[in-house]
Amino acid sequence: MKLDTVANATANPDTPQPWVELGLKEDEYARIKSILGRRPTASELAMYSVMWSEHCSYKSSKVHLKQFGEKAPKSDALLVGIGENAGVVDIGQNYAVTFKVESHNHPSFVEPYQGAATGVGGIVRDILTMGARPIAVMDPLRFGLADAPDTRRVLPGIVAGVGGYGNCLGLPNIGGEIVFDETYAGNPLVNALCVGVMKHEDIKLAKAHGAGNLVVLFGAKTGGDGIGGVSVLASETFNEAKPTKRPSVQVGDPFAEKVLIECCLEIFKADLVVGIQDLGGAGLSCATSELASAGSGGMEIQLDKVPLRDPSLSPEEILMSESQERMCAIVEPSKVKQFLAICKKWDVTATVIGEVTSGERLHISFNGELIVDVPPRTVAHDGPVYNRPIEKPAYIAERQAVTINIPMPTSSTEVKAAILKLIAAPNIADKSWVTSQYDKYVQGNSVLAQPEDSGMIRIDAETNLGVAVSTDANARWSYLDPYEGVKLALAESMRNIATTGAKPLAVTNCLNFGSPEDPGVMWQFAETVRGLADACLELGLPVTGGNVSFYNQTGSVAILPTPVIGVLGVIQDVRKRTKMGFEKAGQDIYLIGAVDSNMSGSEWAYLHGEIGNHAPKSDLAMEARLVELLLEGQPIFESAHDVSNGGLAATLAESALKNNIGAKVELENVAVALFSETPGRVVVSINESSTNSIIALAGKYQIPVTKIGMTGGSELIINETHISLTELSKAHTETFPKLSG
Amino acid sequence: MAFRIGVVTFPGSLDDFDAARAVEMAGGTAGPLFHASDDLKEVDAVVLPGGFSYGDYLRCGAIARFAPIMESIIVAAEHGFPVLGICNGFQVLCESHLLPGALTRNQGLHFLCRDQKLKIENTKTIWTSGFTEGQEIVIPLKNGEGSFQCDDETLDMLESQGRVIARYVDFDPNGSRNLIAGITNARGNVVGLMPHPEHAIESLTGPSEDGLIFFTSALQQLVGR
Amino acid sequence: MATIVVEVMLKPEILDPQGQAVASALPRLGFNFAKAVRQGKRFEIEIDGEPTPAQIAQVEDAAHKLLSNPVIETYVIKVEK
Amino acid sequence: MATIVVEVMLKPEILDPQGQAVASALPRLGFNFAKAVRQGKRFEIEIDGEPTPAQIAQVEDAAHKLLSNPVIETYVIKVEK
Ligand SMILES: Nc1ncnc2c1ncn2[C@@H]1O[C@H](COP(=O)(O)OP(=O)(O)O)[C@@H](O)[C@H]1O
Ligand SMILES: [Mg+2]
Repeated sequence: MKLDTVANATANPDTPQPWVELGLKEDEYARIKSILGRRPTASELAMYSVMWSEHCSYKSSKVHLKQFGEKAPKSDALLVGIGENAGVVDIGQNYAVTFKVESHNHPSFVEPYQGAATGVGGIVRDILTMGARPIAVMDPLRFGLADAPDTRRVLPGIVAGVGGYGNCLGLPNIGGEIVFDETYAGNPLVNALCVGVMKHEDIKLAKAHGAGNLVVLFGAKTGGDGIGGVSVLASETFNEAKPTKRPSVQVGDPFAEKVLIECCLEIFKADLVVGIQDLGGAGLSCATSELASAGSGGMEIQLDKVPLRDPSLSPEEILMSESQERMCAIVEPSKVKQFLAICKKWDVTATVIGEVTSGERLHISFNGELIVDVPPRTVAHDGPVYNRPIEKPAYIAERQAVTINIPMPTSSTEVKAAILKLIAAPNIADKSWVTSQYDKYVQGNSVLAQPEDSGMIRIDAETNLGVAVSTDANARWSYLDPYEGVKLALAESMRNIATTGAKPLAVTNCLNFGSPEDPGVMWQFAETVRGLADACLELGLPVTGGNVSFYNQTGSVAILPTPVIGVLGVIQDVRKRTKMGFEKAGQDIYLIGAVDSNMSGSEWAYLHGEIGNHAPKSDLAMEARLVELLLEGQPIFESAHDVSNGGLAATLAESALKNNIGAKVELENVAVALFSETPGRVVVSINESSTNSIIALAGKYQIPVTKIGMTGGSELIINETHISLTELSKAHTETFPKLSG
Repeated sequence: MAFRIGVVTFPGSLDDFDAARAVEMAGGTAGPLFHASDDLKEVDAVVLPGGFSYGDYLRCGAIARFAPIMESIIVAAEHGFPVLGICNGFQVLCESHLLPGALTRNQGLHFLCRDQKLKIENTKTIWTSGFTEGQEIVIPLKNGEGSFQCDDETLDMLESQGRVIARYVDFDPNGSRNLIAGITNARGNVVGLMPHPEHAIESLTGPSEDGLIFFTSALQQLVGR
Repeated sequence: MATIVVEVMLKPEILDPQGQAVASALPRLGFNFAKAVRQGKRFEIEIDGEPTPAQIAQVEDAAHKLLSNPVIETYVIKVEK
Repeated sequence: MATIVVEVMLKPEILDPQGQAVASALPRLGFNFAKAVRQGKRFEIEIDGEPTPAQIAQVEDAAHKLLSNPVIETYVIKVEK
């Protein structure tokens, strides 16, 4: 096939081009022509189409995401904000921490193992790119109903993929989520979070500065993986009627990435790069245009120098390939020799493919012929922006008119049956069948991991400085009220951090939604972003980055709006962290926070086919006081466990089962007390001698504190209801093995 | 002067840093060794750490076994040099034929990470002398291919010579023959262990501190040499 | 009694890290014969008697549904005596 | 150009959990043809030109040293055109 050069494009302006197939809209294609003053070459068209896809350009979400900047709280901790590969926060002692969560939803539906594996691989490279050593991963997951046939296909593959990749990289998995809801059938969510650490002076940025500096591509060779994946896979609704849109699948090579990590860290240590960018979605198109766009000049790339795994790839395919485990660095000529030597030591292929120029254009040539000549900003940063129609969906009013009608147990037999049913429900049941497939010990710094409220990693073994991370979302609340739902998710995540004894510091997010072309979905999205921005401002927590995943829907049915919120916290001395399990018999159990009777969105309601009417209203001022209370009270807490999904019943069962220490609890209005999921609550256990302290804390922070019982024994006793821990444990742990069997 | 215990890094090794930390915590000096050199740098003993050397794509440990450093370790081990292979290191030792048998896919077919109870069965090796016979310990187990397999003859030989150093207790994680978690060579200087003692050296980050004894045992034995 | 063999290989365009690992290990051991290596799976299925066309069709179905992942793999069915 | 194939199977006396898993999954999908299933590996090695006896001997050596573990596995070498 003839190479479509810039000269050719100028000479043959009327050649028909497959812009529709590449997912571009008519006005977008017209805009490309007007930017270039001619039709794009095949390679330029490939670049614009992938970079202007929803996934890369954020064209539907940009106008909303702006709020994270506009409403940003003042924060001295923020070292690098939104816009770079990942945000960076200062945690003191000259350490900087970077963290981010990203989705890999559609690829994981098509090929669960590889989709999930490469999802982990991608987020880890984002973190590495900042100059950081990756130190932990987490995996918030959503599936269709637990016993649905497709869940049985998708879940084991996704879990094996997350584990297969993360374990092989030597990254402890310290937490995540597994939630089932029928709307995720056909749209499983695979979000992956990575945390990394570095010294302040080691922060790296994705910028190509300095004319004459060289562009080095290193890591795996380029193959045909995921060609078209970005524009087609990630931005179109997956629809079986269009099988041609099934993209080829990206396959991960975790060993290659592990070696790449070590190689990069050695390169960073020797201070050999000016700028660096990983190759993720949109591959080289993205890396070259973004580096050039963020830099000071232009760039020249000789595409024929790219080492290929598949020699038959055309230039546009090379530009679009999403082969994994690749990085692109800007290196001063005097340092290239040393750079290549380190790559050689780690057996990593590295090739100089171009240089930074003093011009303003991104030039890409193939065998000496110019095939791309574009202003890099127009590709990377000045893509289309849509202000999509927004309309509050009709279901909101319909829901609000509903009265909830679910059985509330009263007799002790009913209470017992209800508790056992609840803790065996797939959303509440013990997740060890999944989490035991993940290495949580590697690197030797995991202070807390699943099933604790947050994961916690020791950063410095001398000073015992550490970080805690939690991810949370409550999609049912977001469905009922997206503005409140996301605030509640943020509050929960923050509370999970404080429950372990760490101070919340920064926020990341992954916003998983249906089609932005549906005004109702767009309303959910807009409300979510507004809620998150408002909440972050009120709580003084900066959003450091995130990710948007649209088109999670089957036909006209969208997933529940699922904003996954990650909060990072700092703890000065990890030895003082608080764990979730009761520690000793004979300690007093207190409930911090008050319960109300709203059952909307609760698991108990869901188990009876109800979602309810109104989401709880968030009280962020109270949540902030609760965080303060938890941090100040931390020295007296023998255990602390957040009350969330499954209510107090789940919290008490989990705290008891953790160390096999029972409890005797007295509750008024027992069904509401056990199954309501009123936010802002934590269960702690303390020694009797600390009674005055906890009462003082309650007064100081104006949060009710109620003594509800005492630890000990081999049963969970609630009023007259006795459940042996053996029976409780059986109900809690049997569900997943059974589902998989 | 503290004894030096070398920790080998293969491409894909993961627990090398942790093994070095365990050596230091036990009172020794850790000496990093790189797979590509055959120089043992005068260390007094060697740990082959856990991980996925070369991705473990072929068979676990199969490619690492041919690294230059292994050529030196194999010769030294045959002359009584202390070697501890943990997880992937155990797999490398079997592939090198320094230890009999092989480690195969877990019976459950999943990677499994759990706090595993073990019973120490042999306290005469360099690496287990600090335990009491029959002592029960809890250390992390984490692998996908930890099922110890060998033919009947080999199994009889291992059992009759008391060369099983540790067995899984209470729970069979992978279908290993006779619940074998670790074995030694005839001389007791080479030990392979599937679970990870280096992740049980401080209760802050591991399920116990039992793992440290493997390292203190070796350091004590080195004194006597 | 016969053995039906199903050979499953990754499609040629799909990355094969396993085969690559072998390909790069071979020369380190002094073996220079390989231009490329691909690694796949082999299932040996024992059946009673000679395979009938209906059985082969079933194996075909199973190969497609269970033994291979059509998104990234291809398979071949052979009968061995 | 030819392809040399090395087929590696676990020895019959060695436990094969993967083969067992397939054997028990088949009937769940309604396939009842299999009496037993063993799972092994297949290496396709591409070489230049026709294989010489010396090359085959090298492959034999590599199969023994690297591609299989004689403690638990056996192998067969085949030449495909
Ligand atoms: N996919 C997963 N990966 C790792 N850990 C998980 C995963 N799913 C759940 N967990 C862990 O299990 C524990 C309980 O989960 P969950 O009930 O969702 O917690 P919470 O109520 O605090 O949100 C948490 O520690 C969580 O991190
Ligand atoms: Mg929690």
